[in-house]
Amino acid sequence: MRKVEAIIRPEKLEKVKESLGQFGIRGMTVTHVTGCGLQKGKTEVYRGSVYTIDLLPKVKIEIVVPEEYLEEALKIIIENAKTGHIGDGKIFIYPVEDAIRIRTEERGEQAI
Amino acid sequence: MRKVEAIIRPEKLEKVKESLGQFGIRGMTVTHVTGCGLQKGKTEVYRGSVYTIDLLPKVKIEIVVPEEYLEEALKIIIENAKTGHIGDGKIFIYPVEDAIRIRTEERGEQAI
Amino acid sequence: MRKVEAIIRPEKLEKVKESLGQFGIRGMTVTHVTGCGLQKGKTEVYRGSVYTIDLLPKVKIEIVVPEEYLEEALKIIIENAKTGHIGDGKIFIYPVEDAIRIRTEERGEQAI
Amino acid sequence: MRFFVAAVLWWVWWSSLSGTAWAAETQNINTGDTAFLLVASALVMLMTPGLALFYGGMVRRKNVLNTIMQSFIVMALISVQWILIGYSLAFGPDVGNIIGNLSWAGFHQVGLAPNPDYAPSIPHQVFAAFQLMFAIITPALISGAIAERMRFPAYLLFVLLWATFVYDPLAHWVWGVNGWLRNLGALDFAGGTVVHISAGVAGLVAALVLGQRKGYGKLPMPPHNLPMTVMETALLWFGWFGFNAGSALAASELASNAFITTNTAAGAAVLGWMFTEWILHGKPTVLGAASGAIAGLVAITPAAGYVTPLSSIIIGVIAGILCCLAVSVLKKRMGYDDALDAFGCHGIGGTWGSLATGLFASQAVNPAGNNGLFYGNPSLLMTQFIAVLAAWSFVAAVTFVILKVVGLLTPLRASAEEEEVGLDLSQHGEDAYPDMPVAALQVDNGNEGQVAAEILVGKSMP
Amino acid sequence: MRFFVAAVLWWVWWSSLSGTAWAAETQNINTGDTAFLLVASALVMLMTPGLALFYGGMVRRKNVLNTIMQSFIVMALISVQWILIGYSLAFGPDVGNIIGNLSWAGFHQVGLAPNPDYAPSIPHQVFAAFQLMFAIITPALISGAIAERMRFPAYLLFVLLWATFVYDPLAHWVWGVNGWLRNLGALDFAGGTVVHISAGVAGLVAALVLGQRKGYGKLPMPPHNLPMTVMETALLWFGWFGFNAGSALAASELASNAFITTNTAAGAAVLGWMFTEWILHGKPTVLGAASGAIAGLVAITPAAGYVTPLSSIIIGVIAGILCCLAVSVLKKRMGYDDALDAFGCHGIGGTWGSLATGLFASQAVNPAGNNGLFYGNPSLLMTQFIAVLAAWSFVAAVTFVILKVVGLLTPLRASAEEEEVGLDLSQHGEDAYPDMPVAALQVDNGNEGQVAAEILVGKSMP
Amino acid sequence: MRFFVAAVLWWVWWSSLSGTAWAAETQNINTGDTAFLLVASALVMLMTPGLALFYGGMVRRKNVLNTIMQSFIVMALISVQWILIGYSLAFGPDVGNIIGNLSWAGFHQVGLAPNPDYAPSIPHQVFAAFQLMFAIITPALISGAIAERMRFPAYLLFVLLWATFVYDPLAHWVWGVNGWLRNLGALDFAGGTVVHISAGVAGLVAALVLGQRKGYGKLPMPPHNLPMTVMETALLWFGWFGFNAGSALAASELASNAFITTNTAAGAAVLGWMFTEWILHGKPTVLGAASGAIAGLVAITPAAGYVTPLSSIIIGVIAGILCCLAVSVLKKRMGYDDALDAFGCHGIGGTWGSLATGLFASQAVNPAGNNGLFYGNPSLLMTQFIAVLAAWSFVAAVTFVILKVVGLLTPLRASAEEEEVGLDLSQHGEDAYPDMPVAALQVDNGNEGQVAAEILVGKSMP
Ligand SMILES: Nc1ncnc2c1ncn2[C@@H]1O[C@H](COP(=O)(O)OP(=O)(O)O)[C@@H](O)[C@H]1O
Ligand SMILES: Nc1ncnc2c1ncn2[C@@H]1O[C@H](COP(=O)(O)OP(=O)(O)O)[C@@H](O)[C@H]1O
Ligand SMILES: Nc1ncnc2c1ncn2[C@@H]1O[C@H](COP(=O)(O)OP(=O)(O)O)[C@@H](O)[C@H]1O
Repeated sequence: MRKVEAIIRPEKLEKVKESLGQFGIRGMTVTHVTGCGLQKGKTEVYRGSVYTIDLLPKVKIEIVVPEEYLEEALKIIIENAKTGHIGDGKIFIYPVEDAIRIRTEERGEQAI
Repeated sequence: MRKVEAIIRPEKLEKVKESLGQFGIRGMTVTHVTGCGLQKGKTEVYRGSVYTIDLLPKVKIEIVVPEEYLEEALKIIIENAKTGHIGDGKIFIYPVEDAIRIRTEERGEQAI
Repeated sequence: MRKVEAIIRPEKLEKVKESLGQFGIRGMTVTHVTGCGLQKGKTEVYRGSVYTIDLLPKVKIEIVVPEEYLEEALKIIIENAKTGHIGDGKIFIYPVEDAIRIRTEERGEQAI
Repeated sequence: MRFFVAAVLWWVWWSSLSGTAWAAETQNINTGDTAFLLVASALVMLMTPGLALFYGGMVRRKNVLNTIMQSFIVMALISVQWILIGYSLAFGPDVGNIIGNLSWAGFHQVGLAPNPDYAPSIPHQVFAAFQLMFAIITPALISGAIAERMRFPAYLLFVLLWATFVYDPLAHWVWGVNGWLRNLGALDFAGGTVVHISAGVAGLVAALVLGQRKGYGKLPMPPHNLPMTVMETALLWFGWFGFNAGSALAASELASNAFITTNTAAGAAVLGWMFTEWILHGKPTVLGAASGAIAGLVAITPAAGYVTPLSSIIIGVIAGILCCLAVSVLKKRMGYDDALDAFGCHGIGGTWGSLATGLFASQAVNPAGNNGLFYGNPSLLMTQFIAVLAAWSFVAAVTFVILKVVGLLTPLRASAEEEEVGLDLSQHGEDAYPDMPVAALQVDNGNEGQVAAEILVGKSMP
Repeated sequence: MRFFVAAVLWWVWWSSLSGTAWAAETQNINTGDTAFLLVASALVMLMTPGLALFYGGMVRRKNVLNTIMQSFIVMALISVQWILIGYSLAFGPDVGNIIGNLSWAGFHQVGLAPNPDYAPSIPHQVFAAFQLMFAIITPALISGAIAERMRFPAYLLFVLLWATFVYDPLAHWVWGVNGWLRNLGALDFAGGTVVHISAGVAGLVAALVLGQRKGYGKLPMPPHNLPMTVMETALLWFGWFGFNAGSALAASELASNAFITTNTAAGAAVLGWMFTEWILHGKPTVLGAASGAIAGLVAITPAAGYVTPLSSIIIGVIAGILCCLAVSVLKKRMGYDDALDAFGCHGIGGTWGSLATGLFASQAVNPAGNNGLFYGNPSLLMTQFIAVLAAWSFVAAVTFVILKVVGLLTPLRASAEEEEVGLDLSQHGEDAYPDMPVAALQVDNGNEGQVAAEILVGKSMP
Repeated sequence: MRFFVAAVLWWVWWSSLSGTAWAAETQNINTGDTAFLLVASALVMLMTPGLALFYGGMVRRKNVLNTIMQSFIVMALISVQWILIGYSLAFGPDVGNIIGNLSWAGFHQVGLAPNPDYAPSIPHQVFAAFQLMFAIITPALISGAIAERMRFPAYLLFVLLWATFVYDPLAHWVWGVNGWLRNLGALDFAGGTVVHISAGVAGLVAALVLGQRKGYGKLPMPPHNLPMTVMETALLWFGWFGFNAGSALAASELASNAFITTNTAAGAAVLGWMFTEWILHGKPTVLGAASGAIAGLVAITPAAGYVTPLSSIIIGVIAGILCCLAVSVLKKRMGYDDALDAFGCHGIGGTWGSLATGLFASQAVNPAGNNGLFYGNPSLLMTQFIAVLAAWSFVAAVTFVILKVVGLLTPLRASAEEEEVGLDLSQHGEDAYPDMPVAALQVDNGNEGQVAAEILVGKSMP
């Protein structure tokens, strides 16, 4: 099992989710995060004070997948999240030791 | 050390937290996330437009524990978070390389 | 590659971010989380009902770094996040298997 | 369709009866008084949505729309009920000192000429409109006691029956020509018994019948938006000028006295509540200050046109202290779940105000009133006591019966799951801030949903 | 600088012309009527910010400030335009039954003495101020149709031209001395055609010209703050008392009738919309109830001073049903993106109200009015129909031309990226709740930004 | 207890003194004027909570309740202080042209008959109530300058002393019979010096004495809820009609002039500020537009009943430009932390308005006024200048002394930790949106807390 953690543009979430769903991956956990990197911040003005916000809204998708689906899942995410402009985000892959489905107490690949 | 990541129903958080606390695990990090999986979404209506929301609110609990407490911690979480209905959530277990307590700069198991 | 996950006081975020930036680490993902541990909660009163909130606001910083920068990054975080009082938070280090930059599809250390 | 046209024509014919009546008798109104009462009516009308959000700010996020709706829908229901029968029952020609008859139903006889029995210098319809606003806010006040757990259809039915069988008769007793409490000499300037005691006591009964919210006393249930609650407190304060000063029914010296006593009592009660809480809990809370304003306004309501500004300071301070103790000590001791303190503020405050009228009333302020105990006349206090007792018993009994009847027709209480998921979603299929968790991060809100498409359940990993 | 001083002096001289005029003629106002109209003007003024937040609550978080601004800025623009030329065009001495001339520009001749043609018992300026508030809210209403996608500079220009070339002439037709629709005998008590039909139809045209929002029909676009929307509905209801009762132009019996019919129709329409939706979608929504109130208020506007309270119940219920069907069925069928239903509520509701006036008007209520179909006079319905048709055609045509002209000067529509990031940031450089995602967790809000420092781009891992 | 009863009886006896007085003299009020002033008082009252949320929207989330409370509590404090001594000090029989004596304390002599010196057609109490609302809002305005850092107990004390030793005397100078500025011929229609200059200058002094907020200039401190701020701007605008038109003290032609100039100046100033900012920063901000409205309303306040509508356009536009430059250029240069621009808007705007009165006043508008420079009379400008100077010096000096005295009794400034955690929690033990971060995700809010149970510290992993 691997955990795929994709940090993407918020506006791409729906498309990624749908495409993964069509492939058959429905289970995922989504978090709203902020991130910084190469992407330029945005500027706001309040009564003459100019602020630059450099932590930009992103969405983090976490999916635990059996190894055999990993590459396909990555491909789908990249395809649907890519715009080619700075700020598209990253995917990180982590090892997972075990998984449990709380409802049934199943363990391992059955659980995901 | 292992990281236990439990994605549970929000309304179970208090009970899980309390039971872990009684067992002696007080340290944890909690994040509000949304997730989808087998669970059915909910339907909302605004001026005749019907929306189905399929990302449902969940709570993610992250606890880093020494290996010897792992199984006990998992048991407590499962016991307290389980309702037997779809949507109870998952627990994932990850390897941890090291931990540091910022206040004291202690490292390893001392730190958690 | 390693993932550094630092859970720190919210008010320290800016300083940590700036110092990491000076060192050259600009890429990071930031999440608002709540945590409990040794730190005392806060008390609120509403029409005579006294509530104690024991999940306190924290900020989680996630940075994936090549191994050679790991120790330096840890040092910078500790230096800037430490106050010496309970509640300073923790740093956890996890193994990372791979990283992908969505924009360019680069993999591995190039991607971060 | 033919039936529909016939019904409309009958309706028009019925309404034309009154139409002709009033065109003839138009005469003699005072424009200043009419202007004042029109505006006062608008101000009192504004109090109900103010209450909606005052309450709405104090519930949890998942119940805010339902709580707001519980006040808002009363505006719709009673606006129509009042025209059809409510006004006639409350103020129409007396039947046995207990209730009005139906001869003013559909606003027959309620024309544009003044009705000298009630308000000699303004159109009768303006008086009726002003009174309508009181009939609206009273049932809405009850909703604070049963917030976060009552099913909406049951609430609709309850409100309609309560307005008809509790509010309308009680208003007749106290304000209607030949109402028995009016004949007895009980003083209620702007609704201490009719509005506040009745709503507060009904709230207490309803809270007991419905039972506590799930988790009450074990889980914290803090307000979800206090700035909203404070703002609406102020809007209530603002509207209360219409409520109390308007009850002089003219832009007169009496209105002026009611205006200043209202404001003073509110201010004094804020201080009373705030300092009591400061002593009890170590900090002066903002919600406490806001609650104090309501307590003071409630308590001065029956007294506003009978007492001096200095007396209103005492009435206010004591109201603040009493209500603070009621919600933070009494409620906890007794264990009833009066969610937003409808009883604690309106029941207790209204009772204190009605009795205080028996203490502080002075004919030097209002010759049409009476002297209270402190002005040498103990009998008024006795009369006020009887009025309070009568209101408490009548309201408690009839409210209980109505709830039981409604409960036979449809369940009163939301199921455990409905309560858990929140009444907004379960009763109305809505979310108060649907765009918030997402858009808080400027995500296009489309991302969290699909239009009109149910999720395919059961399809998992391939 | 010298030029500046000269300009100010000329301005002062110009304004002194009118100044001297009015000081002389001061006489004979009725204080009650004046008090009422001053307050009514303030109430109507309040409706525009009420609308701003009513609309603001219904858009997505990223567009709330722009939506609010679209109403708020009209208050500024038209407040000045009205003094300079607007009032003169609308109510000034007639030119060809079509428009006023400019002899009242700069409020010349618009003094403190009453103008007996319009309102004999209040200062002429009070009448002008009252009418100003109508001139403000009408263009603001249009913004609901084009929310979340119009560039702000284009909007500014559009509003200014629309007020001058659509609203001012139309007001003259219906209310101006010698306006052709007034001469024809068309009844419009408080603006069914002038305000609601004109704003609704202009909204429809603008929505068609601008096109749908990105993702419309595919992505959900739920309201971001419904409690705000409900509260402002109530504020609109409150202000509407000024709008309709104030249109009696005196604290009179007529005002009293308009007051009660306004309130009743609103209440009845809430019920109409709520039950329609309950049947259609299985749940009574809070947004539906609020929308119903608006529908009822719109529909009663032209009729308020001509119909009985009982008739207003029917007008209201039908308005609720019709507008509910318009927004949930008609809109979907036709595919136009009337984002916040400016057309669905005001266009449809206003048309129904204008025709309903032809059905239910009764001289028993208002001898200065006329009898409608149900009172035996079919000709009024015909006249109302002509007025509706004239308003629809004139507004649609001129609005279309104005939009095309503005589109030549500056792009009407925000670019795809501007729309994606939200109009708040792209048009105004602001965020409605900048402290929220952070402070929701009590972070010092400094953490997410740096003052006046752009990010160094391109510097990455060392 | 015996003491308590004795105290109440003495209180009643004291209050009955005035009671008897007024009952006798009741006579001759004008109902239209009385209706107008009662409503105007209510409108001005509403401005203070409006201000509370106007300011509340501009602070960071962690300080919103404290900021709101700083305005709200003034309503309570001064409502009582005014009855007891404030009104007598400000408007009571003159002592040395400087202050009123205490013979009207407890509202003795302040009865229901008119006081011809101040307002001959309305009950004296109505005049007193109207003035009360001005006495409430003025100290509340100051809170904008010291937001987010002052301890609540110190604030309470400060406000009470400031109202008594700054506001009451200054009001006497300008408006009291025999006040020296009034005798001098200085014009201040509705409070340019008394309200705005005094609050603005006091704010500046307080901001300097308290020092900057932690992190000021280094961390961004953006508003946490701009829609709230814009809405309350509009509520202030609405209330300002009561403030300015009400200052005519009758529903008269003068009120009508004040009404229209008020609205026009507000609109013009929105445009002035917006375009200035558009040029300076490249975008027209919504907060700028709202701020412009306040600037215009402030500037027209002293002039409203003395200038023509056309002059009010110029006054407004210049006010918008000046205040925009003050907050975005001057403040940054000087380095004081006037957190919400109490000085920038009220100090600067009020000063400009008072001087502008010396430029644009015209006896053609108000024969009881005077002509300004542009109408050929330079001396008025001189008088206005003296009044401004006197107000600035007096307010600055006494405010400074009061702050120093309060600082001796209790610390003025919140500790660094209190400021860090936010004043809501540290001063009031409350959180404005406690349910939000959780309920935003529809969690039962119980999850984040335990009722009345402190955390056991020190018990960790077993
Ligand atoms: N080293 C890193 N560790 C964790 N998250 C990162 C890292 N670098 C970038 N990110 C995340 O990826 C997002 C996009 O990165 P950015 O450098 O702006 O653009 P790109 O991915 O196109 O190079 C950031 O906002 C941040 O959330
Ligand atoms: N493969 C997965 N990777 C990450 N999170 C998952 C995965 N599958 C499920 N989840 C999380 O678990 C939650 C519950 O899963 P669901 O399939 O609805 O019910 P159950 O756990 O009872 O099978 C989801 O809302 C999601 O947050
Ligand atoms: N075992 C753990 N697993 C995950 N997070 C933890 C753990 N222990 C502590 N934390 C996080 O670290 C934060 C600070 O811990 P705390 O015990 O209060 O202080 P300190 O770090 O100074 O010992 C907590 O709020 C929580 O978010």
